[in-house]
Amino acid sequence: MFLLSLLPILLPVLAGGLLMLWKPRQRVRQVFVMSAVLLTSALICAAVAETDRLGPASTACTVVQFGRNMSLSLRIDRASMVFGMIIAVLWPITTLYAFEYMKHETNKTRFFGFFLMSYGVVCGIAFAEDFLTLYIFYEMLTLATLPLVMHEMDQKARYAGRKYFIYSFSGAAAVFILLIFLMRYGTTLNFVYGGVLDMAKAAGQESSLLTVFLVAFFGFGVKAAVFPVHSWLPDAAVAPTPVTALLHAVAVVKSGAFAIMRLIYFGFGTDFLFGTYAQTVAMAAAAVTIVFGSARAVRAQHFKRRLAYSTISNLSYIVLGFAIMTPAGLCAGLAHMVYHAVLKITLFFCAGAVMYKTGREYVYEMYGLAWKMPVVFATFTVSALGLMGIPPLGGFVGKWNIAVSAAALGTAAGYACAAALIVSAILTVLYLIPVSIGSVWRQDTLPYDEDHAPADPNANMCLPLLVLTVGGVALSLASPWLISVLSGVAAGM
Amino acid sequence: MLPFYHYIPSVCILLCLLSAILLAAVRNGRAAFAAGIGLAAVTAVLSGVLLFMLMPAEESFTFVMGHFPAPFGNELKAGPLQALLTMCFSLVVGLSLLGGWADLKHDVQPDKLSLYFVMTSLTLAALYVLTYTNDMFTGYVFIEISTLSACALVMAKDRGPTLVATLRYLFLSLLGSGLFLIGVVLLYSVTGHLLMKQVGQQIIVLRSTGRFGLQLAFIIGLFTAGLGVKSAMFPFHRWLPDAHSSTTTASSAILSGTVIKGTVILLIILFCRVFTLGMVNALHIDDVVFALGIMGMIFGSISAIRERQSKRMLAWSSIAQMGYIFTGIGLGTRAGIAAACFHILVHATSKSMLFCCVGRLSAVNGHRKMLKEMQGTARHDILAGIGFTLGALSMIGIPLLAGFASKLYLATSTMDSASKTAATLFALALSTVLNALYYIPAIVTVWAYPEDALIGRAPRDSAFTVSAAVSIAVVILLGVAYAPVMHIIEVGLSLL
Amino acid sequence: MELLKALVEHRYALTASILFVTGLMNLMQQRHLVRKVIGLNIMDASIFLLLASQGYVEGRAAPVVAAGMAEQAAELYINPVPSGLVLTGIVVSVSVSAFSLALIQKIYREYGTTDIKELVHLVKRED
Amino acid sequence: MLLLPLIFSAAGGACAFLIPKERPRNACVMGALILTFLSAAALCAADLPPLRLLSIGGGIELTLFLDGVARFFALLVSGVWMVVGPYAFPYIRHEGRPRRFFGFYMLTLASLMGLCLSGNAVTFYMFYELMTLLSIPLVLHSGAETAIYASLKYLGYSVLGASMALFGLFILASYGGAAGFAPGGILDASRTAGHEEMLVRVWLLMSLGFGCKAGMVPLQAWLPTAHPAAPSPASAVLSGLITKAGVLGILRVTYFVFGPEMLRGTSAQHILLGLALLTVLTGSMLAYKERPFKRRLAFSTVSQVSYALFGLFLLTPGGVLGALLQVFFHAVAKNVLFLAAGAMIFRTGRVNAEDYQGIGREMPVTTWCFAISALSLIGIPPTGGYFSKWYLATSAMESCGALGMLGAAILLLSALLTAGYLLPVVARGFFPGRDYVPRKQEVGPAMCAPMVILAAAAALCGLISGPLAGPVAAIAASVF
Repeated sequence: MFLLSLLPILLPVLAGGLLMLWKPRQRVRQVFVMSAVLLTSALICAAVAETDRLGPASTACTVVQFGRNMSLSLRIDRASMVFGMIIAVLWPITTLYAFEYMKHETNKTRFFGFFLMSYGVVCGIAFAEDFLTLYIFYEMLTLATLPLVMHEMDQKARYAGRKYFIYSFSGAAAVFILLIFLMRYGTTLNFVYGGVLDMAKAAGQESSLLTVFLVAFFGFGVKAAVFPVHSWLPDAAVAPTPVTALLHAVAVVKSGAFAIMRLIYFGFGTDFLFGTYAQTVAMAAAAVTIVFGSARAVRAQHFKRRLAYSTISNLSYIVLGFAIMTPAGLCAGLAHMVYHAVLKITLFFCAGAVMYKTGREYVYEMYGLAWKMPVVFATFTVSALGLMGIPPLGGFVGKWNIAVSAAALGTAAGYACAAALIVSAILTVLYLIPVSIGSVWRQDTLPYDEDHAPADPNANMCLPLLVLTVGGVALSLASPWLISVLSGVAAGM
Repeated sequence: MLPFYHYIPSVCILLCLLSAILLAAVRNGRAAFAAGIGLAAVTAVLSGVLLFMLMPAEESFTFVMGHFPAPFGNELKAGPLQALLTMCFSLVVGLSLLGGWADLKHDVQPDKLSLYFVMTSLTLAALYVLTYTNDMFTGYVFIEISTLSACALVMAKDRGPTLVATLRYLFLSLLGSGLFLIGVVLLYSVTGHLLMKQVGQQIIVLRSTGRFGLQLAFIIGLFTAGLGVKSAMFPFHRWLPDAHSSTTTASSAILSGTVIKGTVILLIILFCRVFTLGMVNALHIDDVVFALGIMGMIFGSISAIRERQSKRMLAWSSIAQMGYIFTGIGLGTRAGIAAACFHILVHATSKSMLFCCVGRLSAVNGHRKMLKEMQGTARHDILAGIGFTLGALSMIGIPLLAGFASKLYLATSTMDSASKTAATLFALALSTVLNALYYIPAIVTVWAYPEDALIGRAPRDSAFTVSAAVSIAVVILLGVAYAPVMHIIEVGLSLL
Repeated sequence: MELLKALVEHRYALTASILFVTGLMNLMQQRHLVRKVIGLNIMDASIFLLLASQGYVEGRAAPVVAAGMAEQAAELYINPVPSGLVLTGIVVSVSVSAFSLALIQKIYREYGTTDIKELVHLVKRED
Repeated sequence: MLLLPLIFSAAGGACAFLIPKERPRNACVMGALILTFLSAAALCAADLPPLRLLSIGGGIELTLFLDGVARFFALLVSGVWMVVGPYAFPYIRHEGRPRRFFGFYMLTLASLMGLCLSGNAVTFYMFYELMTLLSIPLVLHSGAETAIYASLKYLGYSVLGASMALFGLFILASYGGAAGFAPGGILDASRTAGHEEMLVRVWLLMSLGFGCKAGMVPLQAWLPTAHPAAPSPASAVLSGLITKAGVLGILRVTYFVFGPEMLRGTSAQHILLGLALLTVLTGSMLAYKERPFKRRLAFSTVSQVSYALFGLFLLTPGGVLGALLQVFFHAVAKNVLFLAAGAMIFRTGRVNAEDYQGIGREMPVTTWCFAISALSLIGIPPTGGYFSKWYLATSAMESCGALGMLGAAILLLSALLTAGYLLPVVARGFFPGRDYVPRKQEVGPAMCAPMVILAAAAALCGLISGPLAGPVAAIAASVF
């Protein structure tokens, strides 16, 4: 059943293209998009189930064979399953939300076309079997999401888009170098848990290989918004909220983190990297990003920018988990990947709902809204508690495991990273709770006209919010199961 | 009795020259157009047949023109590489003519139209000879012929700036061919031969005696500089943007796609067949070429970023892409030269497609050239838009497109020459980003919704449609199935 | 004395190089287009001189094979190839000069000047 | 069964939120408070196995369990909470927004009960954070800018403290520190070997973190801002009980995670003792200088709670006993003080400690309660406070020499200061001077009763301290 891994990629891409050429009316478009998304999600689930039942070989698929050991090929392993399931669940919900949110926007066909396409591409990143395939989809992701970032086409959007693709292409260029070196010093380009380096060839080249690792780390780090190369993300917050929520809090950025995971555990291998200066640099970069992102979030007054900075910080939680380079770290990183996905998308949806109903974008404009938009702010507060890491909510599970496995290293770097997590946790409270407090205990003094009267949005928006919040809580309560699954992944099964 | 395919190179050349002469008599532009396309098609097919015949046995042969045997006579040498390149050239010329036909009718006076195809035939002939010839003086003669025909192609659009651009192009090319000629003469004076094979043997003898080292370095320098001028190597590139951008679409496509490549191929053949690579390395010519190539790569892109006029932007990009090719040659290894040859194919197809699509897009909006005036034009001719997008992405080096493959080979080939690895990889990375910096906004512009209604909706252009479709197919094909092509190139290089 | 002898020995090469440089300087420096063309021709001429001097050998006959002298060895004749090359080269340079002159004429009609700097200036204004 | 106190109080909170009409709401809340107290009392009788709530991944489990310390704190907290309840009804009616207040009042109680019963460090951290977040609305209640500022300051400091503790947990987790509390420490000796210094530093860090809630220097600055900002019933429980959560945290960490053997005699212990003493002294002095009445009481809390901390850091049974008693008596007394102060402000609207001439004539009951508990807080025999301070001083002197002596001296000095900042109010209250016309304006019985009860407790427990000291001593012994 190799089609099962190919179809979820092909279907949305083709559907998106068709949509843009076809330009149907509102109703038809919505039905078309929704059915396409649902079908894709169903396919992903089917593929995951099939693989789970019969093993990765059952759904592996070589699409194009370029040359010897260079191919565009797909193969679903445990890690792919995790990432695949995340997007398979979140995409339909976001689609529903987007229908409502985009109601007053222009160029909906283009938007939903690329929205569908990026679904397929992200799925491709999840299912990629080797670094070439990963690289291909990585480039395509940039291209597919660029129109979404530039959607408004005004000055700010153009600037954001320009910044976005410059950063992304620089990252891809760095990854290209990795590709060359792996072709030279690796046994294969495929993902092999434990690394593919051919030590016979690599002997004597360690230092340059470590350099290449760092180059590639920051190359992928662009999408994961690691510190020196992060600044595209806050600007990309000008995109319509569904994009910011799904792509810039989940799909795109998580692809970056996912790629870093592939790079560390399936590319160079922890045996080669563990304890080298490269690992220290990677961990340090992550730690710096964690603190920096949270600090900027505290300072940011624009609601979505604040959340974007928070995303930067939280992504580096994940990266840090991976950079610890122990199975525990990998498991922890994946766990935070799952939880942050659900929590952050909810937070963004809340911000979007406020913008959509009242057109307010700044934190100090949220005062007193909780009484007029109870659902939005209730869900916001719950998810905020989760992100802050109040046990037993999801954020704590991820943070706890990451920090414990970092501290378990017993090195100064490990303790420093744990400390960074702590500082960030404090800052997290400081940039999330005041929003809730202000929305409840302060007075809303801003004037508003009829069509911007603050009130809970209709079901199309509230439903995703509630579903996500409940799901997030449920997922937190199911954390033992999740952790056991993920530790299975981390064990390399 | 020779097998029939030994005649193919000479037949192709003669066909081109013959058709050039005959077309001069034709008055009807449309008929001439048909003839030009036909010529391109026939030569392409013939080269294809030649390739098909040579490849299985991996053979190459020399063909004696006239009845003077070596060392006096005039020879052609044909191998798989030459066959592949000539096929590509014919293809590109044909596609460019198809794609630019509408603009030709718009830019050239109807009565001069047939003469245009005389020039294309001559250009094709020159390209064939430059690829096949085994005799350096013949090479010189046809460099001059290609210069003249190319100038004529530039002049086809009869406007003042075009004329001045032509003049500058002419003078610089003549300087280049002059340098080349001196090189030939000096080489003759030290070796006493003009046929590459014999010259090569003599040079080996000379090097064994150890004499003439300085002269040889000087000679190679002359060759490199002369051919470099012709093919817009970095410091000698100033003539290209005006010449390639100010003229009509088909000319731009042909010039950027093929003409500047012919001389590069001659340079490669000289390096491999006459002066061996070992000698080039020993004299550090390759390092110079390498450095110039990298600089061209970077500066070409930077200038392109600053450029606001669509076709001139593409012209600057050509300089950058020639930088890739010279970098490949400059690596001084067979792998590097193979990568360079592959990039010749890639750039020929992609860039000609780009020029045709831009021509079409600007035609959609009343032949306006400025990028900002082309906003939204792609929505009026989807195919042109797609072609432009794919071509641009291929130039950036996005996977599944031709450009990526050559970038890949260039990068991998540097891994052998340790001293140049870091520089090349860094330059490639930087240049990728720089390319993206001007191509991506261009793509966005042509697809964006236009602010005001476009003027002069151009009528449907079936010729363009055909050429665009074929070009797209070729670009994608090169990007996906590059392995066999690369195999041909490697075999051809070994047989050069 | 030695120097003088060397000079006499390589007189052709010397002249050729002097001529070449002259032509090159003309091509580069002159602002007037026609003078550039003349410089070009001087350049070509120098090259041809060099080429011809390569082929000529003291005290040999021109390579004209008269009746009855066919079986005599090639050592009697000077090398014919350079002469052939020179002839070809002259043809080429003539045609090139013709072309460029025609072009210059056309440009003069267009702009009324043959000064390259002015032309570039004018063109810039036109774009 | 272990869950009952949480369930009752949480249910009470829900009712408070849901029921709009005042009378039934108050009835529900009062009922819930009583039930909570009764269940807590029942726990003292019962002996139950630990209860797994749920398990977070990575082998972390949220569990509740029962031991002497848990019983002691549960009973104390629920009892005082219940008594303060009736006082709050009229007071909050006057303040407004009763539903929100009582809702969070009850939820805070629930989190505190969970805190008392939590069976391992992670569970403790969870309820600790919940308590912070749920008690913030009490500080916020008035909604004034000052209140919002105060609550944010409170939030920041508490989270900082909790995070310091959490950081310690991160490190301890790899030494088995996340397992269930057990007397004498739970750290895996095989793994801790060689890392003692580092672990002791971790203990110092965690103690400072929890000390933040208990208002210990250097993280005390939030307390005088936050407590006065809240309505008086809230400041009473905040100051009397929630500060004790910090004490409980330090108790759990020191005796149930690390174990005193590991820590005794280390530099960290001396640092902490020093900090506790410093807090005791500075607290009293600042309280002495402070004029606004509730701020003065808040500073006094800073000083008094550190008595308990001092006791804990002594790492001797006597010290723990003294600490527990101090916890108990201070809780009782400080509640009375705040309630009385609240009553006075409520009636007279005067806020400064000097303005209460003749208050003793106007509000005799209130003032008498205030006086009694003030004596207890100072530690005049035979009131309860005397005993706790006595135990503290003696065990300080017999345990660790010079520092102990110094400690005893400072305790004495601070007691004098306490007298200095509390008694003048009483004195001025009863002897306003000649030209003064008293007019009776005592608060109603609902507000009087709690004060009376608590003051009585403060006094009587002192008189019959034997039966009280016995079980507490047993608990203190069970810790080692």
